[in-house]
Amino acid sequence: MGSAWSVRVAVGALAIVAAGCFQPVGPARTFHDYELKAESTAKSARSSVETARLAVQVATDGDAFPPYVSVLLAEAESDASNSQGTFLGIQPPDKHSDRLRDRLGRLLEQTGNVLSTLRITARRADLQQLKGQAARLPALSKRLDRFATEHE
Amino acid sequence: MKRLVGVMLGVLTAIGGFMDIGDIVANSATGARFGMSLAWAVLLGTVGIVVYAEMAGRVAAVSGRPTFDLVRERLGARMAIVNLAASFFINLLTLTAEVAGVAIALQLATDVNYLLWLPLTALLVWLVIWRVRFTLMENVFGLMGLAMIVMAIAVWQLHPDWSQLWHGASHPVVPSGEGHATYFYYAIALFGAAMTPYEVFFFSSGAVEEHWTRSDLSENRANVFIGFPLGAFLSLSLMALATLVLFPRGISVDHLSQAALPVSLSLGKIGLALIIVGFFAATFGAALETGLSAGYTISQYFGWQWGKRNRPRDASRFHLVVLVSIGVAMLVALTAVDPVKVTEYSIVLSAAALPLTYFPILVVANDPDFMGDKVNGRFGNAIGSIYLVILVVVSLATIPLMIITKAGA
Amino acid sequence: MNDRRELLAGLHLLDHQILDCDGWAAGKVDDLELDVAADPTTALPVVTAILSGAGALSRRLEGRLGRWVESVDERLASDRVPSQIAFELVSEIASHVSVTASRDDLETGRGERWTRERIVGHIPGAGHAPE
Amino acid sequence: MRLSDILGSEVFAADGSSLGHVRDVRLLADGPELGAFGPALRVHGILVGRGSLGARLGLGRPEMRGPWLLKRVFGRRARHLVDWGDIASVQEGEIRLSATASPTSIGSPSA
Repeated sequence: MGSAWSVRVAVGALAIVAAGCFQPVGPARTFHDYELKAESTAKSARSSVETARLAVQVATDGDAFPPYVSVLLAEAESDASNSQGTFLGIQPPDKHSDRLRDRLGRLLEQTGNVLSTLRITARRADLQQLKGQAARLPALSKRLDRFATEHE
Repeated sequence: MKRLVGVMLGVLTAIGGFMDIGDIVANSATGARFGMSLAWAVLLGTVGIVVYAEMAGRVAAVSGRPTFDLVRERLGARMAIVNLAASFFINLLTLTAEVAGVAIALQLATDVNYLLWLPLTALLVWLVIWRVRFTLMENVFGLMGLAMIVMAIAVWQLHPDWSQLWHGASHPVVPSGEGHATYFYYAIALFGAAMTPYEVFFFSSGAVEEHWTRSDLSENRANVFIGFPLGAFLSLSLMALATLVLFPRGISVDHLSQAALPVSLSLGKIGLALIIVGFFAATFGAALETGLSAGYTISQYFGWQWGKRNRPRDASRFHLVVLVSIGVAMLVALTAVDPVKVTEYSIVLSAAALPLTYFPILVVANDPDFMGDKVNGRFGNAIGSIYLVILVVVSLATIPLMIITKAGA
Repeated sequence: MNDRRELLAGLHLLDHQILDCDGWAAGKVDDLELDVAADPTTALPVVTAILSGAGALSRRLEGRLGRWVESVDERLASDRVPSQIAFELVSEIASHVSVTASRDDLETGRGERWTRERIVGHIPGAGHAPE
Repeated sequence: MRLSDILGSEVFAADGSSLGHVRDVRLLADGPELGAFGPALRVHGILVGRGSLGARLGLGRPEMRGPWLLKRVFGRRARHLVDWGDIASVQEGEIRLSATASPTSIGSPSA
């Protein structure tokens, strides 16, 4: 019941929690590990693509204010680039993994490019152009989704 | 109108408790990931907070004693200081997130980076606590927060398959591809959000600030029975929106902006404007709630004069604690920590400390020395006891689940 | 005056809120001073004062935290440590403990006074109740 | 002496066996007149027992009717009432009773 004891327990618990959840992505030791990480990266990239798609939809339908759309697209872009950075930072454990890395890497690259173009256009509030640039999103989303399903 | 104003303490408490920045994102994220299958966790938490907030409000009205006063008196100096340290730390984390949350709501309206809004929002929060009368504060932010009802209208406008939504909520299953541990981690996050301790600190202290007495017990009940279910209703609406719009598109929610997307899709600009106003009011309300609670908990532990019903110089240590807390929160927020992550952690950590707060309330609500004939009835005691057991189980399970799931990753 | 003739010190006094003659909060009952020699006829200890404030509280917290609080309090205090309220001033023991003096005249009021005079009193608007 | 010097101390009978810890201190208002307060509070005895939080929470008192669960778990009352006159020494967290001490048994927990 002593306070010193309880404080020690609390500090210990916090330390464990901190160690447990602030370590972003652990290393991948096997192909299977690596594949799991590739899958979740593809999923999160797809989430960004879909967010952008919906953002462009509400923008072009006149259902949203330009500042809001701009924030959505900027966040989608930075989320995608974060998950790309994290994934590429993982050491692929074998040759097999290298091929996976190349394939997903290319997809992530394209995603990043489209999302940053959209962000730039949104800041200029050019709806016509936004719609044109967003035309690439559905295909990209489908490919990311297929990649994730294949490696489930 | 008069009746509506009479329940604003409950409304503000609930909106700040259920709809703060972390909860908004968590509710939306849960809907996007688990559909309606975690609705039960919100309902479970709501019944719990209704039961305990009613007790805390009744004790405050009858004996004039707010919750942390009781915590100190019943748990003793030593156990209570452990609770104080935990509650204060969690409160400060939440305050940090809320100050950032208000700034993010402003960013959604202006596209000006939220970091630039931070000093202004912190100043505004402090000014409201320093200069604005309690009831006025309650009415302004409570009423503004009601703008979030637009979420329910948005659900309705989407013409959902109601039976499917209901089925998802009433037949909870863990969706394929999600582990049980993750599912229960999110359940605890939702339950913990409904029962965050600062709600009872704020609600019971607010009752004292508003000079409630024995004759206000019906007002207490109205506040509790309207306010908290309203908070739950908003939570579930947000969850349903995410289930309908974000779940099928595979969108995972990490930002406040994404939580507003379904409303914009469903109701257009007017809906979007209202939901941004609602987000602003809710995060601002939560900032007021946690900022004041920082002062309430410390002052009530040490027996200092507290509250904003008097001149600030007459409760100087209370106001100093509030001022310093807001300052620290702003500085931490300026380091660009992710406010959503901060509240998620704070909710889960507070789940671990829940029994220490609710246990003394249950004890004192039974003590005739304080309560006279207004002690708990059998029914209240039965539910209160069941919840105490649930709280203990939750508090024991929280930290292990957090570690196993890497905080729901 | 107290309502009962018999009291349990831990249950009815310790950690209870102290209110001054104007109803202001004036600290908690952090400990009680007992005088063993005050009543030589029966040798029963007499409760002579309420101890309140960080100095009194620290002894009850024990451990490192308690020692730290005690040393800080001793360094900050200009008068007697820990601060006391003589039991002659107690007017009522109910769910609060009421005293007949004003909080500004009590030793236990020094923290509040210091904060008011040095910091909070200087912030504009401190002298008006919120509107 | 302070109240906290007594509360929580372990209580030993004259033969060295432990009776438990001091759970609370019994005061009676029958001392010398003290200003507005009236007759001063005097320490008449200590409540000794092995129960933990119970005494402090006041759950063992008969006027507390519920909740049943908490009374079960924490409602254990102190076991013995020791008159102050039976105490031989108080020091360093230990209280020793005199050989003639006869602690009154308070009885079993009331649920």
